[in-house]
Amino acid sequence: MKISKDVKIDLYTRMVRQRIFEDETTVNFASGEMPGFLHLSQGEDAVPAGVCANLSNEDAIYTTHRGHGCIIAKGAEIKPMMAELFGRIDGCCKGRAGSMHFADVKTGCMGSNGIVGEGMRIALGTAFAQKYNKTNNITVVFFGEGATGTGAFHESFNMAATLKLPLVFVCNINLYAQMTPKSVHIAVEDVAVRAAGYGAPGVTIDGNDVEKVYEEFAKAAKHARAGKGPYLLECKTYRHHGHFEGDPCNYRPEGELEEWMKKDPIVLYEKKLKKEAVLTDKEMQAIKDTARKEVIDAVAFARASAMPEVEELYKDILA
Amino acid sequence: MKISKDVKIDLYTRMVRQRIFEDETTVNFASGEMPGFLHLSQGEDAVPAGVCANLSNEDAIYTTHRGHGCIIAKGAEIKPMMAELFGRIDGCCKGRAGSMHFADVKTGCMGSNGIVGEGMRIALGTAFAQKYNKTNNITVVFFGEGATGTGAFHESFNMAATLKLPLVFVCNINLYAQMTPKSVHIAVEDVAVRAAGYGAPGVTIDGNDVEKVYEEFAKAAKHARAGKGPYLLECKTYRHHGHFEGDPCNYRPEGELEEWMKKDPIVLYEKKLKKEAVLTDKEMQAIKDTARKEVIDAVAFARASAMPEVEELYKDILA
Amino acid sequence: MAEMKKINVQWAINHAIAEEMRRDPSVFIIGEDVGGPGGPFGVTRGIKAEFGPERAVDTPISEGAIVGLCCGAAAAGLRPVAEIMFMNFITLAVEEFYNQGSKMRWMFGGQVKQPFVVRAMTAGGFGAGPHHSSSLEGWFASMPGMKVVMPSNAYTAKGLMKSAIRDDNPVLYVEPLSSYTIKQDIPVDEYLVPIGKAEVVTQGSDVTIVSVGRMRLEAEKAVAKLKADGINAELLDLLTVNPLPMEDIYASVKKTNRLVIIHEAKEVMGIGAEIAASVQEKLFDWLDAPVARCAAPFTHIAFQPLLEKHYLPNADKLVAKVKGLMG
Amino acid sequence: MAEMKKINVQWAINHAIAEEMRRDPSVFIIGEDVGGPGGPFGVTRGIKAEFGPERAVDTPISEGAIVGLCCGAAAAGLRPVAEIMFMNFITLAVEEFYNQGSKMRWMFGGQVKQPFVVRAMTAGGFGAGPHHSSSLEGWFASMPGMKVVMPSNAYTAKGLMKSAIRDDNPVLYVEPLSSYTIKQDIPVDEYLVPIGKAEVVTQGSDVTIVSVGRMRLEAEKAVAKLKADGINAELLDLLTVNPLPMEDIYASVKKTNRLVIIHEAKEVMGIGAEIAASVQEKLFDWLDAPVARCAAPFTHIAFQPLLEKHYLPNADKLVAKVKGLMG
Ligand SMILES: Cc1ncc(C[n+]2csc(CCOP(=O)(O)OP(=O)(O)O)c2C)c(N)n1
Ligand SMILES: Cc1ncc(C[n+]2csc(CCOP(=O)(O)OP(=O)(O)O)c2C)c(N)n1
Ligand SMILES: [Mg+2]
Ligand SMILES: [Mg+2]
Repeated sequence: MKISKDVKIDLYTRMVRQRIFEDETTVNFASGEMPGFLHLSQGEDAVPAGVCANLSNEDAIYTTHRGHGCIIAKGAEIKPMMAELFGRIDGCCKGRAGSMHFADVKTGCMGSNGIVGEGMRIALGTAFAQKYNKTNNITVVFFGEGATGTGAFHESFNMAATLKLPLVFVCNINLYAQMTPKSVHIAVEDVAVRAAGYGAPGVTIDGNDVEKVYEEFAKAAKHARAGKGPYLLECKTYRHHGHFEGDPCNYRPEGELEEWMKKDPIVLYEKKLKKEAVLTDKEMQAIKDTARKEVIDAVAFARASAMPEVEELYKDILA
Repeated sequence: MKISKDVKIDLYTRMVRQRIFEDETTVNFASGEMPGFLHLSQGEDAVPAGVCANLSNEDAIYTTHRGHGCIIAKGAEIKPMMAELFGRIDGCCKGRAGSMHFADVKTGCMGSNGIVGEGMRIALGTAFAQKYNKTNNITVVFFGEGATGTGAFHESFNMAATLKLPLVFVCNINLYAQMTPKSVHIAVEDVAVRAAGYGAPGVTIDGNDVEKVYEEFAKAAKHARAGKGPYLLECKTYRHHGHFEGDPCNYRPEGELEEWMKKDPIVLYEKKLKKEAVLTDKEMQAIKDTARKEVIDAVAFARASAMPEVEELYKDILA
Repeated sequence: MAEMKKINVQWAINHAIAEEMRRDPSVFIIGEDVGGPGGPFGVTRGIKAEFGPERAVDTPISEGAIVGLCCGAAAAGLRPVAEIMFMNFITLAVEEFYNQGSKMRWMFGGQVKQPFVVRAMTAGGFGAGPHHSSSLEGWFASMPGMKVVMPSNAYTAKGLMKSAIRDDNPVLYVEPLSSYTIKQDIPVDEYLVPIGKAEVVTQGSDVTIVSVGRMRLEAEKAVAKLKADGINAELLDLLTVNPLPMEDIYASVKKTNRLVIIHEAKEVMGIGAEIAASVQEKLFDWLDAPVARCAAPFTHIAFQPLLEKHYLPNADKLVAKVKGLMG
Repeated sequence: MAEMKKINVQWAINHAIAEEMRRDPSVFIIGEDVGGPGGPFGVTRGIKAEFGPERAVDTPISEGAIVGLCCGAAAAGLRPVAEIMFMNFITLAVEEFYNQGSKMRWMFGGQVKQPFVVRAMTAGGFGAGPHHSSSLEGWFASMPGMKVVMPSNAYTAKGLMKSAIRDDNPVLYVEPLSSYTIKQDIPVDEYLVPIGKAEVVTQGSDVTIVSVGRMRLEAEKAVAKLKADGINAELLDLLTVNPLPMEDIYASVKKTNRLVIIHEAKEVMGIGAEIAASVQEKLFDWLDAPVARCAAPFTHIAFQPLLEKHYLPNADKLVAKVKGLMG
């Protein structure tokens, strides 16, 4: 598969926008201005970028408590996201629910989730509707390796297989679930082997290689769009920050983070793009500057947005 | 593996005792004397027999809504079982809970279950205790192919694998879950392939061949006793009766039952035992007569037992 | 006069679903055995034959995934009608009701609707034992963002099902298994029974009886017995337990000054607790006697017939409760 | 006088577990992250180091299997102490509490005991949003065959944990996350706080306040404010919500003739509903005012700080409720 220059730039841009958003969030949370509970995904940026570059607004995604990156990569507007994190009325969810409960339906972001694994069960329904309505669209559910221990993982994969739903399961292996290493959750090396138990393909890839993610996910999407049922794509990656902001990370072995910083997907891709003469340093910087400006504007937008009135608590409960 | 004559007779006797108990139950339920809801397992008799012949009272079993056979094969006394089915105070559970909630702790029968799949989650605990206490004992959980769709199946297998618990999963494929065929529940031919997803062995066998069950389960038990973790044994069999007593079975294709009646595990084994000169017709009849007498006595015992007083409703709620 | 037809509860539910499926192509049924055999008791029989397997979907045994699928499909604009079978199995889908379906609209700032129905049977009186006979509506009455309806006969079963399917929120529809075969004359023409309103079954001035689900049958018997003893009871069939039709109850209690609630669920933490607590708070000076509850004791339901009978509330127990208030 | 030591709620729980593990080799801890880091907030830190990995067991993310394992291990004679983390996740283990652990002993005719403890945090006030801040004890208060305790400070946290571990029934132990770091002087020597008894925190004659869990803190503030206004409130910290210590409440209400219940859970179908229903039934003629409830409204809890604050009950709201009754 030959990846075009446009796609390469697109992949890079998607990663950069995620990263800059998350880095800015880190700052605003640390300063105390942003309330709540935050789980960030710097370092895992290649997976949402590679996946979402294959999707349109009519395709749906579900993500996790660590979902900012996915939603940005999918194309949601950044201002309402930032306002949501600040708990403001112009947030994408009117400032009520925050980081773990993002949704932006018009771009197919059908929900983050605070309950590990549950996105998978709900994703069944979107995939079901896509098939029921005889569309060519697909649903993607992102989850971590910790989530593979849940009953939700199995029930969803099994049901997607028996009903032949256009649902792609994207598992981010970032080595930890909270503070606990992968071996506590999974007794095999690669979780992708489980797909065979449902008669579905399962593939394990380097989740820090954005082009690899792009190419491999394209195969998964093709499979799902062709009506062949679910597909499991396992992406090996790493989160640079703690489980949540404020996590001292003292469960990490010495040097582990440093090793992975060398494999930072953005750094790796910058080298490649330069080597391939797709982008110059300057051009890359321009992309970053644009993204940074967008994020800074979003923060300004969020700060300018009003706090919700207490009546908001009682709206939208029943339709 | 050479199976001794004693074991052969034992396997035969275990099957016969189950069958005669179930057949008698059919009659008493049809007459209206026995209350409640009944799920019988005639035709599946080889699986409990082959499995339980490898177990002692210190090994534990969990079974399902269709669990009489397992409990008899494990060695529980028949009188209190029959009294339980009649809802009498001398029932193994004091006549409160009936067929779907049998337990006989002294023989290691840790519970039937009315909730499909839940026996698996609870079985983890017994297996955990066996390991915690550094015993050499194991736990076996029986379930149907319908139960493989539950989150319980996956959570339990995964946890048994990560904690390396001495737990053997015995799946009875009887082609239906209630009225729905296997293909609705499982998208692959053999569920045993799922074991690989947990790094465990999975084996599919003819569940109507009692010696095969005996031999294959012996391997599973050895694996579990050796501290190697869970094992999945899939046994292909068939239930002669409906899902519950009273089920008209109109979901069965023409001729299916007849085909399987020819493969009745008891009939098959009788032929084999005769051919091998292990037992004569007369000796087999004597075993049946003994079993029948035992069951008839159990019915008399049940009938003679008192109904529980209403105070029973309020006993044993808290310890 | 409207044309009437005798029909039992099961068929009333069946017809309601089929009518709505004819009306609206976004309605489909899903669950264990709902397609082929039409569920273990045949409630959805014929649906697959008429509407095809795409709209009558058999699933693996995965209650959580069934309700999860409903949430996602509803957010995408479909109108699933799922079956969970015996209500005890809903323990496995509490998550999808509580954290997901009932919260989704609010959490997402109103971006989605959640129009789905989940059917579940209560089975007290059926001898099915502790894993198949529970009445768990109380948990779901504690959840804002969803509705819970409990039909009591063929008329309400049909009308509430049609309303539930047209509702844009998650609706738990609680079916009384032990009443499935009870027949009643109901209109042939289309009608709806509104969600959120109690039905005044009989007018009375001495005491208000609020019945929940199939306990209406017992309450009707009790009303007749009380009448014979000169006590005029007003009977309200609650029909909806979330949101609770408190205004209807208040209006009646203001008339009668006495209230007894009867339900098959346990007394402790049952719907009756919430009603009693609200009524005594709102109408303290109107009450001539404490609000009483006629409900199951704080223990488990047995398969054993005598124990099960003792466990369940009935007309006689209700009569005794009412008489206790008349003092 | 007994020797005292200042300790916070987290460490009180930690010490209680460690003491019981030293006392009884059948006690072990199990759950997500409980071993290595001692849980996400470090409540069980040090346990693995002292007792080894066999007795401090990290599991996959499988709440149902964790509680299921507890049922089986308890039936086999062990005494598991499991952690479910945020109470919202207990939706995934309702089955194991409701159909299994709480029924097993009764269903099996008394053949087994179910001595296990499950810890879960309520997190109102922590800004964690709708998937992490729920108070769901009401569901578990509806289940015979188990117990539910809700400590309110370091003293009760330690004493109730020790009692819970020694109890032969399933005990749901509800921890107040927002109070984890609040310190208190507690005895150095071993003590137990009994399950099933409310604590009389302050004596009073004008009104009884029953507080649940961490709302004791708000109630204590309210009592002080009321005192300043000449109202003598008697404060009962409920401590156990299943079985409800109703006798303790009745005794107090007979003295004060007025009752307000404060809890973090929603008012609708909360513990307060059951208490109010029972008290008005039992003590109808003793009450000078309706039983009032100070609890959360019928909506979802927000992560947004202003909305969350508005949602949660507090001392001021409680004072207003009490004054409403004094009329
Ligand atoms: C059902 C449930 N159990 C536990 C938690 C607490 N929890 C939040 S994130 C997390 C770990 C998830 O690990 P993983 O799936 O690998 O995702 P990651 O955080 O690594 O992105 C846990 C246990 C939860 N939110 N939901
Ligand atoms: C959680 C749950 N869902 C549904 C049911 C209803 N039910 C009882 S038995 C059964 C089918 C079980 O099929 P299988 O596991 O193959 O066992 P079999 O009956 O064939 O022995 C179902 C769906 C139940 N008891 N529990
Ligand atoms: Mg992870
Ligand atoms: Mg089967």
